[in-house]
Amino acid sequence: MSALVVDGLTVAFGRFRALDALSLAVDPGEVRAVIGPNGAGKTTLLDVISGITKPVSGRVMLGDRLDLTRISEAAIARAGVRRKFQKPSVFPALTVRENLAIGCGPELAPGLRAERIAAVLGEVGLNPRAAVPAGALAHGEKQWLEIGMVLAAEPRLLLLDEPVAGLSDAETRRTAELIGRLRRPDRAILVIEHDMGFVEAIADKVTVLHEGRTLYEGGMRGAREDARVIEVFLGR
Amino acid sequence: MNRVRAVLAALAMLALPALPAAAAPLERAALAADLCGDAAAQARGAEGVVRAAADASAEDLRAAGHLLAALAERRLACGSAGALLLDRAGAPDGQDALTGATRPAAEARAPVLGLRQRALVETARAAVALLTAESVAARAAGLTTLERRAGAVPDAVLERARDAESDPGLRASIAGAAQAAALSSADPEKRRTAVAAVAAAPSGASLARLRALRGEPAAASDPAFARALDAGIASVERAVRIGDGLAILYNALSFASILFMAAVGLAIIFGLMGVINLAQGEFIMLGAYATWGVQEAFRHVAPGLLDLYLIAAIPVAFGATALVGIAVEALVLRHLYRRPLMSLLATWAVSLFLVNLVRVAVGTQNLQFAMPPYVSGGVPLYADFVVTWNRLFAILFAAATLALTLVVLRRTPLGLDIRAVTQNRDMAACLGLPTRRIDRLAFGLGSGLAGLAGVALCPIYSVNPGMGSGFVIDAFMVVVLGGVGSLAGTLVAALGIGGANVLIEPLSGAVAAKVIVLVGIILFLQRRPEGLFAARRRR
Amino acid sequence: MSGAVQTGLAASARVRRAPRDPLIAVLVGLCLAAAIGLVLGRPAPYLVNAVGQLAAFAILAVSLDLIWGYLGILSLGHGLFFAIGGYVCAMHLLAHGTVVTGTLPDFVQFMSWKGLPAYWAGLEHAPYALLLALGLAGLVAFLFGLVAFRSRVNGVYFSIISQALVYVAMLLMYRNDTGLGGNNGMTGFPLLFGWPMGSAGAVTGLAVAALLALAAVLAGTRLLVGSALGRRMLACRDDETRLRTLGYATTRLKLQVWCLSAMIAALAGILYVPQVGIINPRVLAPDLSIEIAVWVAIGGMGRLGGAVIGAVLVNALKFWLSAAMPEAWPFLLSGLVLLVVLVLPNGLLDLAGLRLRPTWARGAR
Amino acid sequence: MGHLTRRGFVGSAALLAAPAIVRSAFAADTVKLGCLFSSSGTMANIEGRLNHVVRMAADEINGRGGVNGRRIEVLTSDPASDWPLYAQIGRQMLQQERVAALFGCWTSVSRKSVLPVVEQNDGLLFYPLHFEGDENSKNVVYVNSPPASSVLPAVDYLMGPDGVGAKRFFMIGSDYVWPRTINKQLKGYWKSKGIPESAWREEYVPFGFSNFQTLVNQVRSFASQPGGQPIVVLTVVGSSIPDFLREFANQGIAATDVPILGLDMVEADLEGLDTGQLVGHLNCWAYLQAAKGERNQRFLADWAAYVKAKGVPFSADTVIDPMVSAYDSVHLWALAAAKAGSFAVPEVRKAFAGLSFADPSGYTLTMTGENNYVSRGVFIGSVNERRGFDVLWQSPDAPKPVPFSPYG
Repeated sequence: MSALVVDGLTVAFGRFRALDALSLAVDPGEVRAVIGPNGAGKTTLLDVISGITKPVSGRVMLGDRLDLTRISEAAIARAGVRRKFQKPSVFPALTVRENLAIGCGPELAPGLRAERIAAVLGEVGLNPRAAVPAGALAHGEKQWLEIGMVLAAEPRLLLLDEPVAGLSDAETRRTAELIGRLRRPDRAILVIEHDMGFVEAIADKVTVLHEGRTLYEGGMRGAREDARVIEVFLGR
Repeated sequence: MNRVRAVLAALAMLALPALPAAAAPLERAALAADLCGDAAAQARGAEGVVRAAADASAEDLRAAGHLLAALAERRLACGSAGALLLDRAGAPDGQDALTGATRPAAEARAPVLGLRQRALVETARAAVALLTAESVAARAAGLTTLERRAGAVPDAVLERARDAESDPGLRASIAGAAQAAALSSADPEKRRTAVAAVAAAPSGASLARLRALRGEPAAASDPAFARALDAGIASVERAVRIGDGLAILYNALSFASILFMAAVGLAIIFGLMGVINLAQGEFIMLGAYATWGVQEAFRHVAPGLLDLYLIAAIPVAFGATALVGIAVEALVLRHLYRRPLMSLLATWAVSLFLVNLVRVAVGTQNLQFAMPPYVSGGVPLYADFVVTWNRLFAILFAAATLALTLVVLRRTPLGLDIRAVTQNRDMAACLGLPTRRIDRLAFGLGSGLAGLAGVALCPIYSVNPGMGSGFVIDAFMVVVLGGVGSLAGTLVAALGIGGANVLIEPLSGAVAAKVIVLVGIILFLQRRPEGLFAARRRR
Repeated sequence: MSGAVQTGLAASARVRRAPRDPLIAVLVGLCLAAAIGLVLGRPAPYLVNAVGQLAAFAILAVSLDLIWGYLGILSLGHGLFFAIGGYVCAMHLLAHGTVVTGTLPDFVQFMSWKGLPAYWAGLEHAPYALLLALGLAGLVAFLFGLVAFRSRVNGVYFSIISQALVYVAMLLMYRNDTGLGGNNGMTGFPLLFGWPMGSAGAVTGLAVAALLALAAVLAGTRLLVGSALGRRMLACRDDETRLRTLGYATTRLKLQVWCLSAMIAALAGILYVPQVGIINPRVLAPDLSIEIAVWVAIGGMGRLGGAVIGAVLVNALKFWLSAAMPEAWPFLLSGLVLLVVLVLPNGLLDLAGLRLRPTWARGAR
Repeated sequence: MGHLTRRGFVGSAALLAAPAIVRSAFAADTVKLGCLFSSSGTMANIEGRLNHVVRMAADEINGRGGVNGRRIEVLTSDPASDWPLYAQIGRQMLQQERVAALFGCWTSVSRKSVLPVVEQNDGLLFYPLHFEGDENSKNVVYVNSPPASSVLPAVDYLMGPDGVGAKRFFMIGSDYVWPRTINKQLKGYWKSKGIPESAWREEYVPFGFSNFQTLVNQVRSFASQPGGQPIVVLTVVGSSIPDFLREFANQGIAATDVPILGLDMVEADLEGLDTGQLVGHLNCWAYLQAAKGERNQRFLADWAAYVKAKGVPFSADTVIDPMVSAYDSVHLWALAAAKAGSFAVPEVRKAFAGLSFADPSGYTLTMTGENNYVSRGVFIGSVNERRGFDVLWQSPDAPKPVPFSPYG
C-alpha cells in the first residue's frame, strides 16, 4: 500500500488549469521530490493535499483509506499530514517554544508536550533561542523553526515547499542532513524544490511537473537525461 | 363698497333669468368685486367666468384671466378704490383692474384663496387658457386641467374651444374631452361614445368614473350601454394594471441607478486596493455642494444660462471630488495600504471631518436649487404611470456614468493599469507598473464618480451636510454582493437590490423591505463570500 | 493575504508578556480605588454618574479589543450586543416598574395595546433578565459567527457585513411594531431594586457596580489572553491558515472568543442603560459601532488596558466638549483618529512610551 | 498605589468638572440658562437655529437690565442628535452649571430622554415644539400646542365647507411616537364623527426616508377611489418632508386635487424646493412667518439683524414657529422669575399662574395654574410660490390647551 495516492487531480483558477488530471503515488518511507518550472502546479499540488485548495475533480488518498479532498485542513493535519510553507510561516507574536507547543497539535497530552518540544528543539538546533519571539529570528532560523513545528506532531506525511529557498550553501547542507534524519519507514516526505543538487541529495524519486501534468517520473539521473525535461528546463 | 358691488352683480345675474346660464355676461367690475369678496363671492366669480366662457368675447376672457391669475398668485390687491393688479406679490403699486391706471397698493389687502376656491379659479383659468391662450401648449395645459375637473365645465365651452381650435391634434383631444363629458347625458348614443372616449384615456380616476356608472339605472335599463360600459371598464382596468407595472419598473430602475452611482466608485477603489472608503457618502455630498457652487456662479455670472448649470456642474463636481479624493489618498491612505482596517477607521474620520467642515462653512440647512424644466415635473405616459424628469435624469446619468467608467477602464492606459493591479498587484509591480501612482489616480477616479452621483442626486434629494451618511452601507452591500472589482457585478447587484426594495415595499412597508433585502444579502454572502461576479483567485 | 496584513496588526510579542507589565494591575487598582472613592468621597452625582458611564464604555471597548486586538476580527457591529444588553435591562426595569407602580410604559399606550407583549413575561425578575441578556447576545453572536466564520468571511468583509447587521437591527428597532418602543425606545424607569432612579444611592450603586464589573472583566480577559487559548488566538490572528494546517479548528476558536466578547458587550449595555435612563435604536447606529473601534484604536489595540484608556479618554472628552466647545468636538475626534492611525500605530500608549512593537515587527506595518 | 489611584481619580474628576470651574469665575452677577439643541446630526438643519434665538432673546432681556438684577448667560451645547447625550448634557447643565432653566429638544424622543433628568433634579425644561400631548410633567413647560388644540382645528377646517369637505384621509408619518399618537387621536376623532374605517389609510416610513415614489403612487390610486375628497395628513419629519413634497409635485398631483396637511411642515422645509407646484398645500402651527401685526414685523427685523450681526449660519429671512416658541420661552421664564423675585424652580413654577406675554404671532400667550401648558393661537398656512406660507385661517383667540386628548 502507498502512503499517498493522488488520482486524476484537476484544479482550475478561472479558465487556467493549475493541475490537469494529475496522478502520482508515494510509498511509505519514501522521499519524493517534485520539480518543475514556475507555474507547473507544484505549490497547488501541496495546497490540495493540505486542504487549502479544493480540486474541481480527483481524489487524494492518504493510506488508501482517507480522501483528503473531502475534509478540512484541520482534519487533514490531525490525520498526520504536516506542511512546511515556502515562505517561512511561523507565529511572530509567540516565542520559539510556544510555536513548537502549538506545532504539537491539539491532541497531544500536555504531559508529553514538554519532552517533545525539548526533543524538537534539539533536532532543529534552536535550544539557545527557545525564549525568543519567532518574529525576531533570522530567515534560516525561521525555516528550521517551521520544520520543527511540523515535526513536533510526528507526521506520517511531510510536505516541504522549497525548504532551502534563499538559504546559504551551509544552511542548505544542514537542511539536507536534517531531512535525511527525518526519514522513517512509516513516514513519507514530499519535497518541492528548484535546487537540483539538493534534490539529488535527498530524493529517492523525482516527479517532474509541467503545466499541471506529469512530464517524467523516476530517478534523478533519468530526469537529467530525459529529452522533454531538458527542453522544459533549458529549452526555448 | 365691495359688498355693494357684489350684491349688485348678484342681482344683475338674478334679474336675467330668461338667458340660459351659459349666456351670462362677463362684467369685469362685478368679477373684480367678487374676486375681492369673501369665499362665496370668489367662488361665484370663478364659476361665473366658466359659465360665461362659452360665448364671452375673447378680450373679456383675457381680462378675466388676468384677474384670476392675479388672485391665484396673490397679486390681486383689494382696496376701497377697487381691485389692483400688482406685477409681483407685495409690490407697492399696481394697475387698476378696470382703468389700468397705476395706483399705490398701500392699504389694500391681498386675499388668500381657500383650497375650494383655488380649485374653481384653476378651472376658470384653464377654460380661459383653452379659449384664448396664444401657444398650443398653454391651451393643451388648459384642457388637461379641465379634463381633471370632469363635469365642472359646460359642454358649450368645450364645443366652442373645439370649433375655434386651429391645431388638429389638440382639436381631436378637445373633441374627445367633449364626448367624455357627456358621460351622464340623456342621449344613450352620446353616453356610449362618452364611455368609449373615457376608456380611450385610461387612469385610476376614469376607472372610478366608469365604475360609478354601473350602479345607475341607465346601466340596468340599457343593455347596450351596460355592455359598452363593461367593455370600457375592462379595457381601463387592463391599462391601469399595465401602467402600475410600468411605474414599478420605473421606480426600481431609478432607485437602482442611484445605488449604482453611489457604489461604482467604491467598487473600483475597493477592488483595487481593498480599502473600504467610509467617506464615499461624503464625496457624494461634496459633489452636490460643488453643483450648488456652479449654480451660484451661474446666478452671478450668466443668469441667462442658469438652466444649464446642472450640465456645467458635471465636470466641476467630478474634478473637485477627484482632487479631494487624491488629497485624501496622498495624505492618509497611502500610509495604510497594508492595514485595511486602519484605513477604514481613517476614512471614517475623514467623513466626520468633511461633514463638519461643510456644516461650519456652509451651514446645515438644505441648499436651494433652481430646478431647470428638464428635471422638474413629469409627463403622464400611460394610465397612471408618470415619468418624472428628475428620476429620468438620474437614470440617464447613471447610464452615462456606466459608459464613462467602461471607457476609462477598457480604453485608456490608466484603465488597463487599474485592471492589471486589481487582478494581481504583485505581478503588476514586477512588470514595473507604478502601482502607487495607479492607486492614487484610481482613488481619484472613484471619488470623482461619487461626485457625479452628487450631481445626479441634487434634483432628487435634499442637499445638506448629512446627506451622504445614508448611502455608504447600501453602496457597500451593492459592491460586496456584486463581487469585488467587477463592474458588471456592481451593475447587476444595484439592479437586484433596487428592484427587490421597490417590489417588497408595497407589500411590507419601507423598513421591512430594507431589512429583508439586507438580511438576504448577508445570507447570500455566506454562500458566496466572493460575491456574484468575482473570478476565483488563488489564495 | 496573511492574517497579519489583514488585521493591520503585525504581532506584538509584548502581548503575552503582559502579566509582567503593570498597566492592567494599575487599571484594576484604579477601578477599585475609584469605587471606594465614590462611596466615601460622595462627589457630585453628575460626576459619579459620568464615571459610571465611562466604566461601562470601557467594558464595551475591552470586549471589542478582545476580538480585534487578539483575534484580528474587527467587528463594526458590536453596538448590537451592547444594545441587546441595554434593551433587556430596560425591559426588566420597565417590567419591574409596571409590577410595582401598576402603570404601563407609554409606548404600550400610544400603540394602544392592552398590556406588555407576551415575550416580556418574567422579565421583572432580575436574574432571569440577566440570563436572557447574556444568553441572547451569545446566541445572536453564535449564529452570526457560525455562518460568517464557516464561510471564511474575514478582514474588511467581516467588518462591513457586521456593520450591515447592526444597521438592519437599527431599522428593525425603529419600527414601533417591534414592541420595544420604536424610535423613542424605553425611558422613564421608575425604580432600581426598590431605589428610586436617580437617587444618590442608585447613582452611586450603579457607578460602583460598573467599576467593579470593569475590574473583573479586565482581570478575566487578562487571564484569558495569558493562557494557552490566548496564544492560539494570537496565532490565529497572525496566520489562520498556518494554524489550521497544524490541526487546529480555528472556526471553533474564533466562535468561542466572539461569543464571549459579545456577552461582555452585553454586560456593558446592562450597566449603561440604567445610568443614562434611556435606550433607543440610536445605540444601533453604525456610527456608534465604529466609534467603539475608534476608542480602541486611540487607546492602543491589542492591549486590553489601551482599550480602557481610549474609551475613558474619548468619552470624557465628548461629555466635556459637547457642552464646553460644541463646535470643536467632531474636528478634535477626527483629528485624534487620524493622528493615531498615521503617527501612533499603537495608540496613545506609544506616547506613554510603552512600546508594544519591537523594531522587527514594524516593517510589517 | 493608594495615593497614585487617588490622584488619578481626582485628575479625572478635574477633567470632567473643568467647564464648571472655567465659567463660575464670573457667575456671581449672572444667571445661567442652558440650551439643548443639536447643531450637528440629523436634526441640525432645523434644530440648530434655536440656539441662536435663545441667545437673541437673552440679549434682548439683558439689554433691559436682565432679570432680578442679574445678566442672563446662555450656555449652548451640541447633543449631536444623539438622544442619550441630551440627557447627559442636561444632567451636566443642571448639576454642574446650575442653570436656572433648560430650553431644548425638538423630537419627542429627546424630550423623553431629558424628562427623567429634569424630574430627578427638579429642573425646568422649556419645550418649544408642538407635540403628541398626553404628558404633563411639573418640570416641563410645554410652550407649543398639543394636538387637541392645534391639529384638530386644522383637520376640522379641511373637512368643513370652507376647506375642501375632506372625506378620506391618507396618513403618512415617520415611524415614531408623535405621528403615531397624532394619527391615533385623529382616528378616534373621525370615529366620533361616524366616519368609517375604510375612509382612511395609515403608512409609516423610517427616519430620513427619501424614496417616496411608491408611496406617492399609492396616494394617487387612493385618491382615484370613489368616496369623496381625499387629503394627505403628513407627519413625516426632517428631510423626509421636502423629499416627499418634491416627489408629490413631480408626479403632477396638485393641492387642488389632493391637498397635503403637513403637520410638521415649516418655512424651512421649503427652503430647497420650487414651490410653484406646491401652492395650496397646508400646514398648521401656533405661528407663521406671514402672521400680521407689527410685533411680528419687529421680530423678523430683529432676527435678520441678529443673523447679520452675529454671522449666524442660518437664513436671515426664514423664521419658523419653534424659533418664536423658543423666543417666547425665554421671555416667559424671565417674566416668571421677575414675578417670583427668585430663580428657584419652585418659586418660578408658582409664578406661571396668570402669566401672559404678547408674542410675535399676534396672540397673547397665557398660562394658568392647572398645568404647564401655554395657550397659543392657531394658524393654518397655505404654501405660496415664494417658499412661504400665506395665512389661510387663524383662530379668533388663543384656545385653552388640552394636554390629554379626549380621542383614542
